[in-house]
Amino acid sequence: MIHLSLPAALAALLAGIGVYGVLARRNAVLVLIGVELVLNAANLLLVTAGSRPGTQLSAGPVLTLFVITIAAAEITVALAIILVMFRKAGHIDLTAVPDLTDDPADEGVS
Amino acid sequence: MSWIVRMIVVLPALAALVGLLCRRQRLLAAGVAISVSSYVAVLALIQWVAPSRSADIDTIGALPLGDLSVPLHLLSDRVSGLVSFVVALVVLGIQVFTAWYLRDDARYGQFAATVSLFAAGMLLLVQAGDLVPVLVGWEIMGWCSWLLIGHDSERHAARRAAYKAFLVTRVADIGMVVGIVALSVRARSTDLMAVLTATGSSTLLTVGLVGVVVGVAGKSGLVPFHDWLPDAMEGPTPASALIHAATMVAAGTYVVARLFALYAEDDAARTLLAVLAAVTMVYAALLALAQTDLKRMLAYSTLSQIAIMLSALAAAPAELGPGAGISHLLGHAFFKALLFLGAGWLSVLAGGTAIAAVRGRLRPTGALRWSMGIGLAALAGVPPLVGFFSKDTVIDAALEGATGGGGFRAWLVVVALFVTVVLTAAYCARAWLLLDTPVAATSALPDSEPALVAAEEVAVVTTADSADDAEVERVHAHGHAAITLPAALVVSVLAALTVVGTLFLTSLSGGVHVGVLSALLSLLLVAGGAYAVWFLSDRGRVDVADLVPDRLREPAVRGFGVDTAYVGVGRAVTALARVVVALDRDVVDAYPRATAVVARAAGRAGERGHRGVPSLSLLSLLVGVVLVAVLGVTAWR
Amino acid sequence: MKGLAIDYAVLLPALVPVAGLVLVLVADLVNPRLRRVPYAIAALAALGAAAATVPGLALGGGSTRETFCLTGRNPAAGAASATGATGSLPGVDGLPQVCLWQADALAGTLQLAAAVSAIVCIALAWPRTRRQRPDDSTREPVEAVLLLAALSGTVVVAASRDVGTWLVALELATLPVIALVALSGRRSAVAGATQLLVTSLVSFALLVLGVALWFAGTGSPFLTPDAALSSGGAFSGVPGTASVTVTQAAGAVVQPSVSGGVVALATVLVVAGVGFKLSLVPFHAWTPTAYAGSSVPIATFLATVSKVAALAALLVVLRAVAVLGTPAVLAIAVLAALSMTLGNVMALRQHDVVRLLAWSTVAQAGWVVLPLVSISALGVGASATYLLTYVVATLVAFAVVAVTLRDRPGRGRSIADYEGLWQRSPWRAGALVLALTSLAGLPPGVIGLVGKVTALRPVVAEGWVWLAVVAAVNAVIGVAVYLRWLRAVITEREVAEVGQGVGPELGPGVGPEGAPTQPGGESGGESAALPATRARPVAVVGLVLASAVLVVVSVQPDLLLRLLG
Amino acid sequence: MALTLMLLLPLLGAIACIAIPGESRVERVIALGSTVVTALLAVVVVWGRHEVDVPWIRSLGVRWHFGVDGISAALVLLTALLTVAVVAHALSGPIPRGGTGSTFLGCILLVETGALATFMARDAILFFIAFEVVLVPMWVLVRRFGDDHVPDETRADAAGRFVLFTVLGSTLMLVGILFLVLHQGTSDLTVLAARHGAGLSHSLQVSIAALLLVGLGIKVPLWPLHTWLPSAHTIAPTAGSVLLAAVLLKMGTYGIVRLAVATVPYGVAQLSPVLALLGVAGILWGGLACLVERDLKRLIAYSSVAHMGFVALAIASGSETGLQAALYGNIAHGVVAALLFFVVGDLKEQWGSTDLHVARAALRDKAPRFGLALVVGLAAALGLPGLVSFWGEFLALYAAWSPAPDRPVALLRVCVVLGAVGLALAAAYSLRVARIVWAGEGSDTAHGVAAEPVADAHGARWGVVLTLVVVIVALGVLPHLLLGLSHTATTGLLSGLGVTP
Repeated sequence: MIHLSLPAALAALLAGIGVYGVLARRNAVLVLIGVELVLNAANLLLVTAGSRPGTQLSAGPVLTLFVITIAAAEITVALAIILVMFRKAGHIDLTAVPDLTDDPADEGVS
Repeated sequence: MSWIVRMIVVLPALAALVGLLCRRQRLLAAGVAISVSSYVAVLALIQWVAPSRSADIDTIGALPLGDLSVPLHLLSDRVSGLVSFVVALVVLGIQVFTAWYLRDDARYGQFAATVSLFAAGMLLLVQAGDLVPVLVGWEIMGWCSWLLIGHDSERHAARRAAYKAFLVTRVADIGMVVGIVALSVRARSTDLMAVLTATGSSTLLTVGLVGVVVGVAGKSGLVPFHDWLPDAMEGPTPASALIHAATMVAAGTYVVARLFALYAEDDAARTLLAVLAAVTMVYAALLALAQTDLKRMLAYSTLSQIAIMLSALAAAPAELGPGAGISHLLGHAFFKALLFLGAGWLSVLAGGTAIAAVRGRLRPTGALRWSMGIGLAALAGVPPLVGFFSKDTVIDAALEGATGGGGFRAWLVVVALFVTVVLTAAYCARAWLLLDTPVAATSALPDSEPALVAAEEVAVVTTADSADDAEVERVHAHGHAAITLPAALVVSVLAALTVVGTLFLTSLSGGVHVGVLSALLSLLLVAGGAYAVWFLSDRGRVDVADLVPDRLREPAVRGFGVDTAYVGVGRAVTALARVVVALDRDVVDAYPRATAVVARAAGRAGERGHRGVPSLSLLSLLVGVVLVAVLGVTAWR
Repeated sequence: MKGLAIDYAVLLPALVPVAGLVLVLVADLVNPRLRRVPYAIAALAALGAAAATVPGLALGGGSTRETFCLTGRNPAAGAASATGATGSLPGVDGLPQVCLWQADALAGTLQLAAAVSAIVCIALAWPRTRRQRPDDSTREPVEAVLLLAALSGTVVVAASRDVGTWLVALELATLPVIALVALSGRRSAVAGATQLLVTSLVSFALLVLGVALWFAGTGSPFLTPDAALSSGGAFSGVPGTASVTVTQAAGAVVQPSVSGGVVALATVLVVAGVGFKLSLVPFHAWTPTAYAGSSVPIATFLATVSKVAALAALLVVLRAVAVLGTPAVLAIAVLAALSMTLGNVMALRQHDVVRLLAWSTVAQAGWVVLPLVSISALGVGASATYLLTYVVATLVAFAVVAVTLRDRPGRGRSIADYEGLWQRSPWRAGALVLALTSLAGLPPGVIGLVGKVTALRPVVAEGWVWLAVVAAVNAVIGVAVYLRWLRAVITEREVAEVGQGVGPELGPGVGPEGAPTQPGGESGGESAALPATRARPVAVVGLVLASAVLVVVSVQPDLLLRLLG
Repeated sequence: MALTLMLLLPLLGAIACIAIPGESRVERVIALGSTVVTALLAVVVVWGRHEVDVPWIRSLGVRWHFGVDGISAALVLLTALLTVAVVAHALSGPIPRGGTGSTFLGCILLVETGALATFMARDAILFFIAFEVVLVPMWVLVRRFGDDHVPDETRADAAGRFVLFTVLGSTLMLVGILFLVLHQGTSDLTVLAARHGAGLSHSLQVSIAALLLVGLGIKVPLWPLHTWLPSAHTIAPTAGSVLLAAVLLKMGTYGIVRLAVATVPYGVAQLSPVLALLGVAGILWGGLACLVERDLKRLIAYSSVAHMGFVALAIASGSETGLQAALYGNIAHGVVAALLFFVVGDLKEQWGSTDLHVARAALRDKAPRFGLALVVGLAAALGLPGLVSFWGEFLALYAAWSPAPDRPVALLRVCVVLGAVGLALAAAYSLRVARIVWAGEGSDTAHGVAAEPVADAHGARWGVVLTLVVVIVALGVLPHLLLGLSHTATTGLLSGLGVTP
């Protein structure tokens, strides 16, 4: 039986790498990957915690499934928006100062 | 009885109100002023002749205050009766005289109303059996003096003199207010009887009494507050008469006299009073000798005489009571009113009050000449005029105090009194000689008038020669109607009162109390002083003051630059005020402004930090997480 | 699952929007050209959700409507409660007795607020009849679906008591909004959406991490006080403490332990994650860009419904950990102080009213979490109260902006555009004045003042003097912010310009479907100048609805305060 | 009933006025009518000591509890009557530029509502809410109807300062109130006053008192929190200045008496040295600033700082006489400042500015009515006995000399002496103004427009001014009128018996 602290340490490592990725990368897709790493760290933690005896409702694996599903939805929306960004701006560099100008004709479209 | 006392206070106030309302109708205004004054005089006469001593005449009822009792009573006794009678009499005379004197003045109505209000203030003070009404009357007089002195407010000098008068007295009133507060705290009441009988902290008593002395020094023109009084000559002559004769400047004497029982117990306050009085009486008499303007000379003589009254209170032994001071107050009221009104009359004839203008102008006038003569003689203390008796009563009281263990304080007063007697005789003689010697007799001599100094040079009004320019203008521009019978009658009656006034004084306990030896001594001194002047002036052909070196005289005419000192104090306060304004703007207000600036700068900095770059926002997010995590975990209990 | 009782009546507030959502999809399937029908359905669904919360609220303060109860516990207030499992069964597998859906007064009120805000947003976003761009595909059904999805997420998160539902609902409330921002069509919308997206991803990661830690720390998937107290969990090796039914009062202090620290870290991560959605400093950076980028109704939605969701989520967690004493309060205090200060200071410099409102929501978020320094019923209630006052006032302010923009396209984003509003349309100006003064906490916006009082009470009760003073200073800066706008509203303009908006001849430009293109200057619904026959723009109805709520609660604040019990 | 009506009437009037579009005569009738009726109702309410007490915000424990007692009676009357004067004055001349008359009158009525509610509120939180009501309308008055000779930024600065300072103060006050209410469990001022600080630890009392004093001190304004006042006074239109000086400032001192002194006596006693020193600093600071101030309206504002310093000193004494002095001083300053601002406002309307360095024709002969009113106002400002201010100031000095037993006697006595110096300063600046404006210092050099005499007061304006003059004299001669009102109330307040209406 693996001692529970090992997965926890791995989770911490994953989360750290993910945070680094989010901070260091300019490319939107790479940032997404960083986020994914953090999410996986959390999943690992959930599974680990769920594996100990006495856990109610097999919550660990169930929650992991939840997280994976939500993450999938998130990524869908994210990719869609990154696509729009690429179309309008021609790049997916997050550090670029965005174009905030609006033509007045846009007003009141709602 | 009590309604008479109340009426004496209320009627002049009402007269002032009515007079103000009908100030446009000259006749009506004059009628109201004069008739009410005469009615009040009659009432006061009744109060004097048939006094019923009562200390609890209700006025508007006691104030409902927590721990302080303010009954606001009036107190009626023989002293208040007599003093208010004399005050009323003088006011009546002045009202009658004013009706003639200011007959061409557009503001006559206001003037008459103000005089009525002034009288109300004084009478309230006289009748007051409570410290609060004393203060009320005291300040009302101060305010009215501002209005009266500044009557000719077109002139810079008048405006300035009025400002100066009120301000100087008001500064001194700091002491008065503090003193009255201290005394009433000691007694837990402002009732005069309670204050007089209270037993309590002697420190509080000293503070209270010293405070009152300071206040009195302001209104009564003791050194160092004296300089406003000569300048106050800028007011029309009747105003000067009113202020000097029986009211404002003398009010201090009355207040101290009312509190005499307390002063008798407190040596510190009395010593202060004695020193101030002694210095003032000698100093003012000396300056009176040097003046080049009749009214200013009279003003300095007032200073000196008021100091004499106060010195009586400072030196008299406790068992003698305040009678001597009150007595001199009354005597002085008669002859000083007489002298001022006479001077006003003379100024109309001569077109000014500068010595140069009035020199020798007295000789051709009949009644005026006699009146002025009597007035000056009374001032000098020639028997049997009232001045002699009242002054010698003071001297006697002071001597008794000195011999009765009054110590330094009383001896100082005695010495000062005798010196003053000589000097007073001297300046009275000088004045008489100058006024009465025909100009022809002096024409041979070179004109030795001091050069006119431009007003702006010192920026002061002490340009003595212009004391009553308004008068000059008035006379020169329109000519002035010849004196009316009532006005002339007023002067004559005052002269008569100066002669027989002693009879009034006898009704006071300790009112006339002349020692034979001291009387003889003072007579000798008077004669000596007068003779010396007569001799030195070559029988009136020369102004003795001209014998004084110019170096000394000019500053003397100007009051030795005391005015400059006042201006200096004023400048210092103004400079302080400028500092305050600067601080207000640059320090106190800096905080709110700095807050605004900081907020705006922070906003700008924040805008730079929020360009909308996602990675930056991410960074801040992560920083925030770390911050929150550290705070959250470490602060977990 | 044995004993899982489902009471659909209790679930109605969540079911109605979902049903509406499905209906919209079906309708779109049937006729993809529909523009107003989806909106109508969405409005009805939101209305239904609002109505569905009323029975719960009508029950009054203490009672809770529960369902999804794990054991046979008798639901306290479920009218048609599950009959099958009446309280005979003890806890199964050591399961705690817990209901996964607990709609108490607080949750119900938040749901109601979300639903009402959604109605107003829908009204504001009501599609124009005349198409502005011929190539524009029909976005309306998509928007309606996304709005309803976000609303249902909000409604669910307020009542959820287990981490799974909580997480799903919270993301359901967030993700559609990102799409809505991206859809709103302005060029800067992409920038806003990108920023919103990136930060929301990271915050989601934080939340998940927090949830994982919570699970690791407590061993329980429930967000309940019992679970928090059981933080023996995996790492301390003492399982089963959860089964000890703890009914201690909130004051009970648990000795710090390793797992206690884990729970603390979990709480902190959750606070940080939710802080993003509440746009607390320093998680706020997306706010101005996203607000300014999206259209005004969507910004309104972001400022109201999303905030309700975020606070509801936060309160669920904080109420659970309340028994542990005062976890993370210092963090909350610092966040509150920072948010208020930065938000106000930045708002002070904005000229664009939407940006100003964006920064003002940052500042107001600080006020919202301010009372949470006292994690007690008092603090939680106060926080919700302040949120409600903020939501009502912000709704009105945004509605005025939206109506003004519809009124005069291109004019209404800058503060200067509001000069002379008082003369042009007094009713609208009156609503704006009331909203701004409410936000500033000055009468006549009494409700804002009451909100301030309520928010400060817990702070004072806990003795946080420095925080109270910071709040006082921020109240001042806040006033300065709103007065800038207010000044423009009451300033009078030259007569020539005034005439422009009022002219009745502008009115009759009636579109094909019979609604006026120009709502007319005198937009106030109360305005008697409009003939009754003319169809009024729905946006104005939204404004009128919001303003009416604001006026009512300003006159009698108790109506709002007592909702929370 | 009368009380509720009295509160609602100006409010409804204000709403009606504001809702009326454009210029019409109706709002004038409404404004005048509602103020007059309110004033009549105020007399009825004060006479009958009415009270109303119904629940309002149950969840906060706030009750709709208004009432009149000896402490507030005079202020209620002052507010109601003065508003009539303000409206009458406003209607008899042109509405200041900047907006419609309906807005102007509506704001005046709103200020009245707020002030009346503040003075009558018997619940601490209700007091706070009412305290805030006046802000926005007053801000509008200053911001929009302010002096149009100055640049817009100056108006913005003045109006903004007023609101921001006051909001800071009131929020701090709110924190103090909340401390008090949470620890005492009630926000009813009558109950709080009856408890008289029982159940609060000493340190808590001190901190509550500090918060309340700072918060309310901004409104008073106490030195050094006064810098909002001069600019607001200078810019505000006549109606604004009058209401600001005569009514709004009183809310601060009234609040100190009602909230701080009654409920946390120990805390106030501990802080009284600071209060006294700040009061005296204000007296001297204001007096000195007036000596060199060029703008007449600013000068009166600084003199307000000085006068309110006396009130603060009186409160610091903690004795019954002190409280009465404070309440008297409040009313006195209200009436006097109102008179001065009416006169100066009218003059400013004609002169275009109130710069004292511009040589102008003397008022004394050219406009004797203004002259009379100005001189009476200045005389009252310098504390001349026989006029209303004297009693407040004299009693303040007396009270500070013999304070309550728990106050530092020596310090307060020093303050008395300094306060008396302030009286001399008051004389100096009052006469400075009189000398320049009334007697016409420098009028010989006046030329052009400045040399032309101003039109004298007439009609309703003269009536307003004359009434104030009469009130100043009447209250100066018969102080019982006011002292009797507050006598029993102050006793109750200090002994903790509570104030029974």
